[in-house]
Amino acid sequence: MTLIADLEVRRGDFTLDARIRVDRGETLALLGPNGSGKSTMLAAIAGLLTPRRGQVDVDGLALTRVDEAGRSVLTPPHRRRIGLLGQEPLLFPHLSALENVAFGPRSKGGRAVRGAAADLPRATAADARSRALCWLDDVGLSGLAARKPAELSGGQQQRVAIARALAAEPDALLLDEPMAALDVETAALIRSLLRERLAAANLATVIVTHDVVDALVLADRVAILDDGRILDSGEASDVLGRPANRFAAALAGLNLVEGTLEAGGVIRLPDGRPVRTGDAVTPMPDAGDRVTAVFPPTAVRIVASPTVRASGTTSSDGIDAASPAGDQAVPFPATVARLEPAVRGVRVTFAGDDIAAECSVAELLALGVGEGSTVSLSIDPAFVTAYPAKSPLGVMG
Amino acid sequence: MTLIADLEVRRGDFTLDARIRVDRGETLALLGPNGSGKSTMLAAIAGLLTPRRGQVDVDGLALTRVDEAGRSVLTPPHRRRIGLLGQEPLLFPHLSALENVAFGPRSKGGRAVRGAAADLPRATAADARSRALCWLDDVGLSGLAARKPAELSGGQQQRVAIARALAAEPDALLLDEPMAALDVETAALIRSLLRERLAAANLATVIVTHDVVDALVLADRVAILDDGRILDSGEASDVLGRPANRFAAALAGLNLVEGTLEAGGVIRLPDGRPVRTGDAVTPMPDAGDRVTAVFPPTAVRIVASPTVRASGTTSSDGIDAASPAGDQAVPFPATVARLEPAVRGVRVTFAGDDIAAECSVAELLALGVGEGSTVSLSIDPAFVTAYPAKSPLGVMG
Amino acid sequence: GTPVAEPNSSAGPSASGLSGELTIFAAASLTASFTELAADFHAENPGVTVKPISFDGSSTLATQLNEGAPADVFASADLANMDKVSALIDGPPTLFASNILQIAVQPGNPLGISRLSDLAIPGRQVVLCAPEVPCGAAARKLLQFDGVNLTPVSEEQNVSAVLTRVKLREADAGLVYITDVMAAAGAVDGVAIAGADRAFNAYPIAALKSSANPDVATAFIAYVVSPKGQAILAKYGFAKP
Amino acid sequence: MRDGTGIPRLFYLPAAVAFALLVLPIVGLLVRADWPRVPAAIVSAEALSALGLSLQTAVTATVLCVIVGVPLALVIARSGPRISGLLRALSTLPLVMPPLVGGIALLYLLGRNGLVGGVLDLAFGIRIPFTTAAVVIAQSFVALPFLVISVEGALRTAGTRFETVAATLGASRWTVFRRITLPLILPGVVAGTVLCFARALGEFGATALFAGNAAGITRTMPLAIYTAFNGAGVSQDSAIALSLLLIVVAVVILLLLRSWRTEPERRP
Amino acid sequence: MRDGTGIPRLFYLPAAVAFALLVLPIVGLLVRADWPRVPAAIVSAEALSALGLSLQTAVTATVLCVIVGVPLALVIARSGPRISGLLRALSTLPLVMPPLVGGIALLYLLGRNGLVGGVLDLAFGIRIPFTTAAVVIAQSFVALPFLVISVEGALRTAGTRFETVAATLGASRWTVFRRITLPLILPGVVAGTVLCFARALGEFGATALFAGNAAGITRTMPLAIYTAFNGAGVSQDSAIALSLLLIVVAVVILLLLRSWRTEPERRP
Ligand SMILES: Nc1ncnc2c1ncn2[C@@H]1O[C@H](COP(=O)(O)OP(=O)(O)OP(=O)(O)O)[C@@H](O)[C@H]1O
Ligand SMILES: Nc1ncnc2c1ncn2[C@@H]1O[C@H](COP(=O)(O)OP(=O)(O)OP(=O)(O)O)[C@@H](O)[C@H]1O
Ligand SMILES: [Mg+2]
Ligand SMILES: [Mg+2]
Repeated sequence: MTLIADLEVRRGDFTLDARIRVDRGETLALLGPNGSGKSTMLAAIAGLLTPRRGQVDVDGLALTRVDEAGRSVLTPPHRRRIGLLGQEPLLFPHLSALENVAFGPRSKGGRAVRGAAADLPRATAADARSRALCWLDDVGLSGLAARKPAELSGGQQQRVAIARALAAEPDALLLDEPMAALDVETAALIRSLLRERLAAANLATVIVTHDVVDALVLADRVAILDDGRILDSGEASDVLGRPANRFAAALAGLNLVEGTLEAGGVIRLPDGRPVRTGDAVTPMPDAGDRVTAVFPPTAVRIVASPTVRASGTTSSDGIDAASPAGDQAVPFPATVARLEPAVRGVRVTFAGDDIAAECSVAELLALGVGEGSTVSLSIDPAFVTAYPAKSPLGVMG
Repeated sequence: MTLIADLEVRRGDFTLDARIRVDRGETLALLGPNGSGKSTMLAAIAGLLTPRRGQVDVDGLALTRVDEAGRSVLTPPHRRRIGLLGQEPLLFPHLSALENVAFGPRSKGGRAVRGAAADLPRATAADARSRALCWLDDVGLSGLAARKPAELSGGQQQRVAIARALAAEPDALLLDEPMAALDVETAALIRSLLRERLAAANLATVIVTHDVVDALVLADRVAILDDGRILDSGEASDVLGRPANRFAAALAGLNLVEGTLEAGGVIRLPDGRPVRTGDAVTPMPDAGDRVTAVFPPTAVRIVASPTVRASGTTSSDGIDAASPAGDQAVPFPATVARLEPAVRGVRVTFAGDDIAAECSVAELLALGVGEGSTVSLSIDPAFVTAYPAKSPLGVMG
Repeated sequence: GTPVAEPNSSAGPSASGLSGELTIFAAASLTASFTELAADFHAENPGVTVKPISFDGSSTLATQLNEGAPADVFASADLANMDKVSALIDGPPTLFASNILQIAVQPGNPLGISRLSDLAIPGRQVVLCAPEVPCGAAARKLLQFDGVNLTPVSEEQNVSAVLTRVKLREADAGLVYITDVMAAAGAVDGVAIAGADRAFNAYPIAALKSSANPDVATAFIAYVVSPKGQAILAKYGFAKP
Repeated sequence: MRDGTGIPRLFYLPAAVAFALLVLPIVGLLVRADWPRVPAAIVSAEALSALGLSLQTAVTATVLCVIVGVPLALVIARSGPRISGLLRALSTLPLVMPPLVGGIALLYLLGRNGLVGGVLDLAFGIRIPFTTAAVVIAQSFVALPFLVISVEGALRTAGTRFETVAATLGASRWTVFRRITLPLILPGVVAGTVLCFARALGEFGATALFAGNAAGITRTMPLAIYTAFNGAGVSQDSAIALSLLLIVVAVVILLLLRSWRTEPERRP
Repeated sequence: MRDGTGIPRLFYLPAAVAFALLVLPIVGLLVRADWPRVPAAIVSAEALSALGLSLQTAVTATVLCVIVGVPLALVIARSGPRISGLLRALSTLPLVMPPLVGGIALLYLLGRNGLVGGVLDLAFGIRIPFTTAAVVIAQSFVALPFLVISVEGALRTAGTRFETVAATLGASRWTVFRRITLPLILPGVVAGTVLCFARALGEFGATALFAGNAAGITRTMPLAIYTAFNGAGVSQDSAIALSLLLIVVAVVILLLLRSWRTEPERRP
C-alpha cells in the first residue's frame, strides 16, 4: 500500500528527475530550496503536469506511466484520489468557506480508479455540509463558515484550504507548505490535527515545508530536493543530523564543511584548514574519501586577535603540528564580515568563509570585536560531527 | 520624521482600532494571530481602505484624516509614497520579473505629496531596468530576470515581490509576511538585505510576521495586535520576554498563567493552584493586582504519579503550607492529554490545562508516562518570571 | 391574362363553393390595398381562409419562392421580379394595376417645385430610388425624357426611404409613387409630373403551379382584376394596368 | 474603498461622448415620437401579437444559443492555439454577413431546394422556411457568435486554476463545469446572453428572407416595424411607437437578467 | 498539461451543433454561388469602391469606438452598482433597436431638422446625413455597445487587485491604466474590437436610412449587396459574390487582429 513516484518533468530549462516512495500511514517531508522542484513534483504526482518519462503508482496501480517511446497512461486528476493542497490557498471565490470544504465530499462518487471507498454513494448535500462543519471546527473556523473567501484573512483562507483538502478524504495527500501564513498557535493546532488525521486515515502523505519543525514533528521520513534531484533521504535525525549539503545544514542550523579525513580525526578542508572532530567518523570512510563535518555556530569560538599565527592560512600544516592533542581545537584567522542579531545573541559571519559563529552580546562586547576585525576562530571538536559525504540519490525507498 | 497611524476600520463585524507610530529608520514588527487585523491595518495605512475614523500622518502631513463627522482627507495611494508588500506576491502577470521590479522606478514622478525626492525626474526606461536588475541580484534572482511570474516558483515570486517593493523607494514600507514561502537560506539572505536597506534608506517600516526570528532580528520595536487592538508594544525583549497574553507567550515559546500575587512570591491562579517565582516581581504590583507569570515548557517537571496529594486541587492551601521554602516548587496533579514530538524531545499537554511541558524522550521513557497517565507537575521557580498583568493599549508611541 | 368570369356580386358564400387556404406573397407597396382586398375576398368566400399575407420587397419574395416558399399567389411590383419565378407559374402573369411617379415635396411645397427640372436647381437635395429598383428605373426614365440631369444625394433602396427623407425634411424632394403620396396622408405633398405615364410601373399577379388550391388562387386573381378589386386598388391610388 | 483604483480623469470626456452617442439618438426618438398616437399603436392586436412572437422566438433562440454556444465556447477556449484560432474565426463569420445575406445562406441550406432542406423535405416532409422555427433559426444564426465570443473570453480570463483544484478534490469534469467553471464565468455568460438576446430580438434581415413576413407566424416586432414603416402614412408613426415598445420591453428584460448577475467580490 | 481540465465529453455534441449552425449556411452559400460570374462581380470598379469605403468607414468607426468605448466601459465597471447598472442598461439600448429604427433615431437627432443637427446646420452649416461621416456615425452607434459590454466584462473579471498594487508602487492612474489595466484586459478589448468591427462592417439598416446610398460616398458593401439583390436578373448573383468578398476580407482582417492577442499564461 504505497505511493511511488518516479518522474522526469521539464519546465522551461528546469528538469526534475526524482523518485520518492511513501507507504500508507507514512508522511514524507519534502525539503528543498526555492525553485528546487517541490511543487513541480507534487503537481506531476497529482496528474496536473505530464512528465516526459516516469510513473506514478498507488498501491501498485499505474496512474501515470510515460515511457521513453512516449506511450502513456494518464489517469485524470479527479480519478486519482490524490489530494493536493497547493502553495496558494485558491479557495473557490464564489463559494462560502463551508461550501468550499464541502466541495470534496459532494463531488465524490466520480468513478474512481480503485477500491471500494470510491464506489460509496456520493454524500448528500446535508451530510457533506455537516462533515464540512466538523472540519472547519477542527481548524478553528466554525464561526466563519458563511464567509466568502474574500472576507477572510490570509491565514484564515489557508486554514479553510487545509480543511478542504482533508475533507475530500483522498488515499494520498500532497501538502505544499500547509503552515504558510499560520500564526504560531494555529500552526501548532494544525500540526497536531494533521498528525492525528493523517495517521487515522492511513494516508500516504507528502508534505513540502521550509520549516524544520514541521519536518521533525510531522514526518516519518525526510527527503532533500535540490535543483530537481533528491540529494538525501531517510530518517529526519539522519538527514538533518548528518546533512548532505549546505541547504540541509542550514535547515538544521549547522555549519557544514567538506574535506578529506586525515589521521587523528582531522578533516582537511580544500583550502588546507584542518577541522578536528571529537567523535569517530562512522561509517569509516576509505582513505582519501570526502567527508562532511557539521557543527553548530555556537561551537565556533572567537578569540580576540590571531596573535599566535597572524600570517594566515599558509601555515596550516604548522598549526596542525602545533596541536598534537587530537581533541584540541585548531585556531585559524578570519575577518569579521557582519554582525547580525540572532534569536539568542549575535550571529557573526566572516569574509570569504561559509562558517558562521554565534555568541552572546556580552561575549562580543568583552572581545571588543566589530565588523572588519581580524579574529581567530576555533571550532570545539566536541561539537563536530563528521561522516562520509553523501552523494545525490537517484532512487530512494 | 515619523509615520503615525491611528485608525478605526470596519470590515464586516470586525473592527480594527489601533494606533502605531514608527520613526524613520525604525522598524516595527506587528505580530498577532490570524485575523487580528494586521493586513487591514497595513491596507488602511497605504490608503487602500477608508477608515471610519482616524488618521495617517507621515512627517506631520495628513495622508488620511477622517473625523467623526465624516469629513475626510484621503490622499490616493499613489501619492503617499508608502510601499506595501502584500500577503500575496501579486506580480503583474504580463510583465517579466525584471519589468515587475522596474515598474516602481518607472512610475515615479507622479506628483507626490511632499518632499524633493518626489520631484525627481522619472527614471528612464534603461535606468529603471538597470536598477531593477540590481535589486533582482540582491534577492538572488538575476538569472531569472526575463521570466514571467507564471514561470517562477512560489518562493521566487515572493522574492521578486520583495525586490519590487524595495525598488519603488518609498518613504515608508509596509511588509506583510515578507518571508513567507522563502527557504531558510533565502530567508536569512532577505533578512540581512532588509536590515541593510531599511537602515540605509532611512525608512519607517512596519513588518508583519508570524516568525519571532524576524521580529527579533529585524525589528526595533514590536507590537502585538489581537482582535483589532494593540495589546502590547515596545522593545522585543520586553514584549516577548514579558508577554501580555497567551499569543505573545506562544510566540516566545513560553507558558503563561495569570493570578494574584501573594506573600512569598506565590502567584495564586484562579483555580487555586500556586505558582512560585524565584525572582522578585518587578515592578511591584499593588496587593491583589493581577500578575502574569511565564515559564518555558522545559521548566515544567513531570513526576511519575502524584502520590503525595492525589486528591486534586482542593488541597492547594495544604500544598502551599507543606512547602514553606519560598524557592521550592509546588507540585500539583495533572492528567496527560497528549504526547507530541517537539524539535528537542517530546511536548506533553495536559487535560483541562493550558500548561505544556517539554522533556526528552529518555526522561519520558524513564517515567513510564503515556497519554491518560496521571502525573504530578512542578514548575521550577528559577525559570518563572512574573510581572503585573498588562492591559490593552489604545495608544503606543 | 387569363380570361376570368365576372365575379357575381350577389352570389352568397355557398354559391362560390370555394374552400381551403390561400397564401399570398405581395409586394410591400400593396400592403394596405391587399389587406383590404383579402378581407373582402374572405367575406365573399367564407370557406376560404386567407393566411396572413407576406408583404416584402418583390425581390425578396421572388427569392423566397424560388427557394420553395409555399404560396398560391404572387403579386409583384414589377415584371422583372415576376420573370425570376417564371418557372414556377403557368403562362404569362396577369397585370392588375399600375403606378406612376409624383414628386414628393414638403407640405405646402415651400420651394414651389412644379416640374422635374426644378429638382436640378443647384443646392436642392433630391433623393431617388436606386436605379436597380423599379421606382428608381422609372424615375431615371422620366428624367431622361425631360432631359433633366441631376445627381441625387442618395439612391434609396425603396420608396419608403425616399418618402421618409422628404417627411423628415432631410431632402427637399423625391420621386415616389402616387400611391405613396396618398398613403402619406398630408405628411408630404405630391406634385404631379406631366407625362408621368410614360414611365409607369405595371404590377403583375400570378398563381403558382405548386399551389395546393389552384381554384382558390385563380378566384383571388379574378377578384383582384374584377371591378370590385379594381375599385379598392383605385382607392389607394393605383391606376388600371 | 476605491480610492486607489480611480479612473484617469481624462477618461470622463470620451466616456461622456460614447454615452451621448448611445443615448442621444434614443432621446431624439422619444422627443419626436407622435405621443398621442403611441398608445393606440402599441395596444393594437397586431402589435401585441408581433411582440409576443418576438419575445417567444428571441427567448427560444437565446436558450438554444446558450445550450449549444457555451459548449462551443468551452471547446474553443480549451483547444490548442491552432484549432481554437480556426474555430473562432469560423464562428465569427456570421457576424460580418449582412443579415440579408445570412438569410439567403439559410435559404440555400435549409430551403426546399437547399442542401439540407431538400433532404429534410424529401425524407421527412419537414419544411423549415416560413415557419416560426425558421425565425428561431435565423435569430440563432445571427446571435450565436455574440454568445460564443463573450463566453470564450470569460473562459480564457478565468483560466483553469480553480478547475484544477476542483479536480484534485475528486470532482468529475461535469461537476467541475457545473460547480466551478460556470459560476466563475457567469458574468461573461450573462453578458453574452444579453448580447445574444438583444441581437435576436432586433434581428430583421435574415428573418425577413428566411422566415418571411406573415403576421402571427413569422412577423416579429422588427418585421412589424418594417412593415409599418413601408406602409407609409400614419403607420410610419406607429413604426416608431412599436420601436419604443420593443426598446422598453427589451430594457425591462435586460434589467431582470442583469439582476441575476453575481459579481465576484474581491479584497483590495 | 490539460489533462485535469478537460471538457465533459457530453459537450462535444452541442458544440458540434453550434458549429454546424454557424458554418453550414456559409457552406450553402459557397456551394450555390454562381462561381463563373464571381470574378467579374468582385473586381468591378463599383464593388471595389464599395469595399474600400466599407473598410475605411468600419475601421474608422472601430477606432472611434475603442477610443470612446473603453473609457465608458471603465466608468461603468468602476462605478457603484446602481450607477453602473443604469449606465449599462442605457448603453445596451442600441442593441435591441432594429437598425432601421436606429437610422430614424439618428435622423431625428442629427438630421437637418434634428435636435442637434438643426443647430449644427444653422450655426455652422454642417450637415451630417448623406456624408461618409454619417456612415461612420451609424456604424459606431450600432457597434459601440458590443465593445462596451465586452470590455466591461473583462474589466470586472480582471478586478482591481493588480491596479491597487501598482498604485502602492507610486503609479499614477494613467500609468496604471496604460501599463496594468489595459494589458490585463487586452483579450477582452480584442474580442470587443472584433465584435465591434464585424458589426460595423456588416451594418446595413441604420446606414441606409441615416447616411443614404450614394456610390463612393455612402454606399458600403452591405448597401451594394442589398442594391444588387433588389435589382432583377443577374445582379442577384453578384449580391452573393459581393457577400463572399466581404466575408473573405473580414475573416482575413479578423485573423490579423487575433494574432495580436496575447493570452496570459497560467500555471496549472
Ligand atoms: N470583507 C470582510 N467582511 C467581513 N470580515 C472581514 C472582511 N475582510 C476581512 N475580514 C475579517 O477581518 C479580520 C482581519 O483580517 P486581516 O486580513 O486584517 O487579518 P490578519 O491579521 O492580516 O490575519 P492573517 O494573519 O491571517 O493574515 C479577519 O478576522 C477577517 O475575517
Ligand atoms: N513555466 C516555466 N518555465 C520555466 N521554468 C519554470 C516554469 N515553471 C517553473 N519553472 C522553474 O521550475 C523550478 C521548480 O519550480 P517549483 O515551483 O517546483 O519550485 P519549488 O520547489 O516549489 O519552489 P518554492 O519553494 O519556491 O515553492 C523553478 O526554478 C522555476 O523557476
Ligand atoms: Mg513551490
Ligand atoms: Mg494578513
